[in-house]
Amino acid sequence: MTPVDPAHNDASMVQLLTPEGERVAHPDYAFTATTADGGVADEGEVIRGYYRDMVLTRRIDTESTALQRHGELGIWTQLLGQEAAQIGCGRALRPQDYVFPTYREHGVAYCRGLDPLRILGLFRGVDQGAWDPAAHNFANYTIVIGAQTLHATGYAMGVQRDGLVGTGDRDRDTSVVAFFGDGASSQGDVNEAFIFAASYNAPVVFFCQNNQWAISEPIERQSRIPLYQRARGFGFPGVRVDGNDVLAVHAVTTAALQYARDGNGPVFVEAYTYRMGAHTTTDDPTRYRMSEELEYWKLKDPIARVKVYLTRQGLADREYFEAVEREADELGARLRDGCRALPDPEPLSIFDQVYAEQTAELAEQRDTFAAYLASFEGVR
Amino acid sequence: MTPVDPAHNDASMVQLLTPEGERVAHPDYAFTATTADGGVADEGEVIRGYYRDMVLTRRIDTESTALQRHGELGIWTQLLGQEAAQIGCGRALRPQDYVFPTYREHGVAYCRGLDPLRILGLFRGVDQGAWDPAAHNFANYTIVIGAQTLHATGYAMGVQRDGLVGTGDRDRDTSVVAFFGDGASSQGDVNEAFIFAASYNAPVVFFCQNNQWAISEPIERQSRIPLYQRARGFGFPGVRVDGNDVLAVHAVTTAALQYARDGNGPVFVEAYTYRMGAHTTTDDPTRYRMSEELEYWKLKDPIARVKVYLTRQGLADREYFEAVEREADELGARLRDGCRALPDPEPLSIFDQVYAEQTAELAEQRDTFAAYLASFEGVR
Amino acid sequence: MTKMTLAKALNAGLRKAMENDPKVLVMGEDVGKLGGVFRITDGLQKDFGEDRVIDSPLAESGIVGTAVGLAMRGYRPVCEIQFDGFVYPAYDQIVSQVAKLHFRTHGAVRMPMVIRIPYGGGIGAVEHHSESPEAQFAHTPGLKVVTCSNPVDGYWMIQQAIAADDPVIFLEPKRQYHADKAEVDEAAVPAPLFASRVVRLGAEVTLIGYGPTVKTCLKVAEAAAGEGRSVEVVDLRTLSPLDLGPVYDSVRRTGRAVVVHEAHTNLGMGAEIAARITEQCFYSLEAPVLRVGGFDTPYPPSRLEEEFLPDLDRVLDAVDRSFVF
Amino acid sequence: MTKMTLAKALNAGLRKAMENDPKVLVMGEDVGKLGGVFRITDGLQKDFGEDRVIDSPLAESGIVGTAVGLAMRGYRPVCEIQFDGFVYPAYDQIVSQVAKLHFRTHGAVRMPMVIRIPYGGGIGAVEHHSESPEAQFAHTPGLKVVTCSNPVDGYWMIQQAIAADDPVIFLEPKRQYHADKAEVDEAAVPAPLFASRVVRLGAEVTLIGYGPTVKTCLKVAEAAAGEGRSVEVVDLRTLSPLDLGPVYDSVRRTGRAVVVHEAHTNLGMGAEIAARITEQCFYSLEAPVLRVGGFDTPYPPSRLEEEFLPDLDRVLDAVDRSFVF
Ligand SMILES: Cc1ncc(C[n+]2csc(CCOP(=O)(O)OP(=O)(O)O)c2C)c(N)n1
Ligand SMILES: Cc1ncc(C[n+]2csc(CCOP(=O)(O)OP(=O)(O)O)c2C)c(N)n1
Ligand SMILES: [Mg+2]
Ligand SMILES: [Mg+2]
Repeated sequence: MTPVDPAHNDASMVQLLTPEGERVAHPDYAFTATTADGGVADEGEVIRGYYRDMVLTRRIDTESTALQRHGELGIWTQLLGQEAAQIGCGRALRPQDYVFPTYREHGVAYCRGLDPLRILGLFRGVDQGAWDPAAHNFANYTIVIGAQTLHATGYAMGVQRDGLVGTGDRDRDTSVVAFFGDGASSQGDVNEAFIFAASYNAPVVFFCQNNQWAISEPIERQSRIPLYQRARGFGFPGVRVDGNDVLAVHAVTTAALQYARDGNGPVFVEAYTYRMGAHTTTDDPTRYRMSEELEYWKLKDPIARVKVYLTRQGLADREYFEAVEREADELGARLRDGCRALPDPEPLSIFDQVYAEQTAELAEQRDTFAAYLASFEGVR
Repeated sequence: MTPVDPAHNDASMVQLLTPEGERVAHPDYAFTATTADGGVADEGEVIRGYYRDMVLTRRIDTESTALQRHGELGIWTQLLGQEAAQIGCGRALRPQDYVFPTYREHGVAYCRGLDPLRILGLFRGVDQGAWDPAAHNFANYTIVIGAQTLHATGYAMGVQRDGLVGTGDRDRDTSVVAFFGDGASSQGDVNEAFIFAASYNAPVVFFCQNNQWAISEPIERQSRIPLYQRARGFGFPGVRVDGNDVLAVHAVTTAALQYARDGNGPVFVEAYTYRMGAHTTTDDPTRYRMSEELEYWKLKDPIARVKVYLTRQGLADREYFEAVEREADELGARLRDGCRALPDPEPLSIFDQVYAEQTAELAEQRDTFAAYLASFEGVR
Repeated sequence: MTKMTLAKALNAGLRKAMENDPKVLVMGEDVGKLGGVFRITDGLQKDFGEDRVIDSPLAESGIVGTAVGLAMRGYRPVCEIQFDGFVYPAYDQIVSQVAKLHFRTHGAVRMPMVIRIPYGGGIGAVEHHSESPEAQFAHTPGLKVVTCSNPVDGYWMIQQAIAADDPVIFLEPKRQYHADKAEVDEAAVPAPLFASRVVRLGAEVTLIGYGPTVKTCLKVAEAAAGEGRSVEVVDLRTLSPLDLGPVYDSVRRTGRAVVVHEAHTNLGMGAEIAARITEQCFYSLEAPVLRVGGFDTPYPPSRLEEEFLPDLDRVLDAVDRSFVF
Repeated sequence: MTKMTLAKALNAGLRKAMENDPKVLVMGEDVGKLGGVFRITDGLQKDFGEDRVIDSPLAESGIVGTAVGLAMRGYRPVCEIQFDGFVYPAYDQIVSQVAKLHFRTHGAVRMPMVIRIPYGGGIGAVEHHSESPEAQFAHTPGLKVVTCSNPVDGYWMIQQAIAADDPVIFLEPKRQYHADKAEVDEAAVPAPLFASRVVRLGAEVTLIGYGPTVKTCLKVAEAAAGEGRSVEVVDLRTLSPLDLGPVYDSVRRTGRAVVVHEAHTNLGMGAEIAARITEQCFYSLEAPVLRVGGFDTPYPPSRLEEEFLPDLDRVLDAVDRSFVF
């Protein structure tokens, strides 16, 4: 028996843009800027777009955190530090692709065109994230850790049955992305998803944002080897990418999605990143992690490196950055007002949303409660 | 993304005794005959012992199958073909080691000294396999697929807390064996067991008898790569051994158990074998598998190759083999009579076995039922 | 018109559903070549192919969890759980996802999924093969739970469950699979899925059963009739929603009721039914609603299952007791 | 004598249990450095070490499944499930292994395990964080289920549950964790674990609650007293086994009973309690036992939870209704 080396940081991580803002080459992956229809796009324009995406995403996050502090939200799941992982992946998706998020994919939701206010509704408690997933091919947030990875795999099995893998038609071949965290990798459901996806060769990309922490538990508690290597045990490829490098994440995810669309089966992508904020606004990370760690990761900020790159390359100037800031301010204002304006749900509505076909027994319970509420009319 | 080669039969399988009865060498593993206290034992005597163990185990199985056919058992889980995997592993165990079986480990039970009649009791339906696991460090049969692998891992965590790994004391250092099948490898529980065992470096050997089938489903449905490679994804060693070669199984398991006892953590052993019989006596394999396959595996019979070896080497003669047959006949007779003599349980007993501390409400239910039964005295 | 066992009727009903709607899929362990350990899916893979009759890896959470995704993609998965005791690994997916997605999404996501579970005891099996999990699912809003007691219902109810747009836990009394044959008229107009049925008229006491215990109740009624006692029998058919209208009508006439099921008595369906009958028929009751169920012990080794299960004598005893009040 | 919140009392009780018995282990997600998301295990890892206070990988089935093995090795694991809605991945291990091992082995294997679950609503949380799963566990023979409603019970009951040789599902009303403080006398002799308690004497109607609803019931009694109506209140404390002796005595005096819980009404504890009261006190009942529970819908978004949960008004309304019979 030869023990397996438990090294967690291994060399194989794909990086194309260093924290210092230098472009670097990688033997297997290169960033290519493409237009929606697959044509060649202006690289500067595309990277400026990612910068803007990440700034706006961060603003959605900081604004929502503030709203929670002001009592407008019950809780908020911060993505601070994970902007590149989510935008790099979100921008690699095609319209027909389908996403199964956790509860932290605000940046991906933004890429899919979902109004952030729909997400705020969930955390405000006016609903449970009731958006129509088919409207943006973006499933509803899933809170039970790992459950959505099986849903994604099943959805991908449906795509196979619809004959939409490996046809070569770039507008029809479809891949599915299952998001999950480092902690989630320990759930039985996630490993069963690997098994089903491998067994049926389903077109699903398992996109793991390894942000180093599962609430208070470090990644070492979940796995003694780099997470992307988990895929080796199930017979499909895994790759680790610098999750704070939007270009690398985009390049690797693009390849992974195409690999799945072409009918080659599942892929595991580990976006190596860091949860800069608390687990949620109710969490207190000072109880379990060192501020040094935070300082170390600050130097790897996903947005700063792109800004440095754009500036150095003369691809963007002060005006541009200020314009993006203004846009972010406007977005922030819209979220503040929009959140406060979210209407409270109708008490009786809960009885109407349980079944597609209402039952007599529940309708009766509804009526009884309606009469009960009515009895307070004027009284209260 | 480079696809993973889905080859199922790979070269790396450890074999020390060929189906033709030839001893062959392996770079990493060699069979060594040792006495209980670790001294050198007479190899011929030890291998004769394995032969006898396998013949008696097979007899337990064929006899029980016959008993089921005669209506004495409700069902029987046949191990035909898996004798070497179970004896090779069972004989590598030390007294302090602890075993968590599935529902098919009759050969391992035999090695642990559990009276086969206790097992027949379960399949006859007079109890549910109620033996005291501490009596032979052999846990109760577990029917829910995979559940026992977590129990084994937890037990191994207990061993760690008792300070009984890596002390160097051969009579105290303890390892735990979790048995499971190829189909079970798809259960969330089994993969969670891998995760917990790796995370805590628990002294557990995951012993998978890959008998190629999970009822009607071939191994390919569960995994597209050799099962022992599953361990790679979790960061601990895995090895495939010829499960029909008792010497190889013994050598590999001995190494695996020691690796765990020494405090190196979990190991995955895949015993590559074949389910020669039906899944259970109620199953009809002709519905889903080819007789050619059966013929192919007949040539790899675990007992025949040892007999050939012993004969060719002059290590055993006709008298010996006949003596073993007689012993098997006696065992068979004992099982037949013993099984029929197993007493039916007392109806009221079920109320007494639910809790360590009986509850008033269940005691009352018992009394009511007792009175009800009494009301029939004489009537029936 | 063909005479069928419940097993054959379910098989025929599944086949019909698959013929009628190409989106219907069957998935589970050994449902393909083997046709399931009870042969309920016999021949379906041969005729509808491996894409529609899917042998799954050995993982129940995986079966139900992937079925959720297939349903979101527009399919109508029919999952087979091999035995009642093996539904629990899928419990989380069932109660937290299958049951809640419609509610969570205000109906944007529908779960037209059927989870077939052979349930109940009496077949001499080992542990985990004779459980009655219905109460746990009926306690879970968002699920619908039905159970068939005879071949005719089996043939129609499985088709109606598959056609329903809500998730249905479909409980099949495995002991009845091959028990009796009945004429199934494929041309008939079936009774609605979520409706109970009075299967024997009577005047003095109302016996309420479902699935495997309906037969027992009818035997009891027969025996009681011999003793000159008139027993009405109701087959619930649907456990969630409950359709107790016919039960209330009956109890208002009889003044007495006994609920019979194999599940543990404590917090079994009988508890809910007794509570509701008492609320609705308080002034009609001559005696408290009595319950005859499995005992509050784990299901016993098979040699004791006849004692554990409600049988003719234990139900008759309860009927008698309901008259001493 | 020290004033403690329920959270602090549970923490103190756990500490006491770990001091008294070196075999007691605490395991779960984030129970170590963080002290659990509710801080119930605060400081325990610091004082008892990582071998006894174990942060587990993120897998509930793994937590409970490994706890089974630890129990077989002679330990007394106390598992923390982070929130009620996350116990379901462990459901199979709980109902098919933890609950059945003693029975399966005729007592050769004991399961002295405690599974702590913060449960119930009212904290403005998102989905899956406000469930009330008690009925499902109480329906499972082999498990014992208890719940504390105040700091004093919290302090003693957790120690008694850990000392018990049977598996105990220990339900903690998370809404009460920091609600009120109470004097806890570490020197007192605690009431037995499996006993209910009359917490307010009354003459006209019996209110039955447990965990989070006891406080509501007491408020109701207070309000009713204002209207000149005398209400008796019982805190069940133990849900399996049920200790209904005091309830029967009470109902025989009052003739009326109302059961209050947050769990869905259909097949909730109220159903079983109503059925048993009716059987035992048939001739004393002036009205059917009424139930006030969560509605038979999934737990709603937090903005609607006050409507969903039984509150003063809804319980008062039920009390009034019980008088119109
Ligand atoms: C089944 C289940 N158990 C526990 C929880 C509570 N919980 C919410 S998030 C979380 C940690 C998840 O960590 P990770 O998977 O790394 O994702 P991250 O939050 O870091 O993005 C836990 C334990 C849950 N939501 N679901
Ligand atoms: C959770 C669960 N699901 C389904 C079953 C029914 N079942 C019993 S054995 C078996 C196949 C197991 O195959 P494998 O793990 O390869 O072990 P083998 O029987 O081949 O030894 C199945 C599906 C079960 N016992 N438990
Ligand atoms: Mg994380
Ligand atoms: Mg097998």
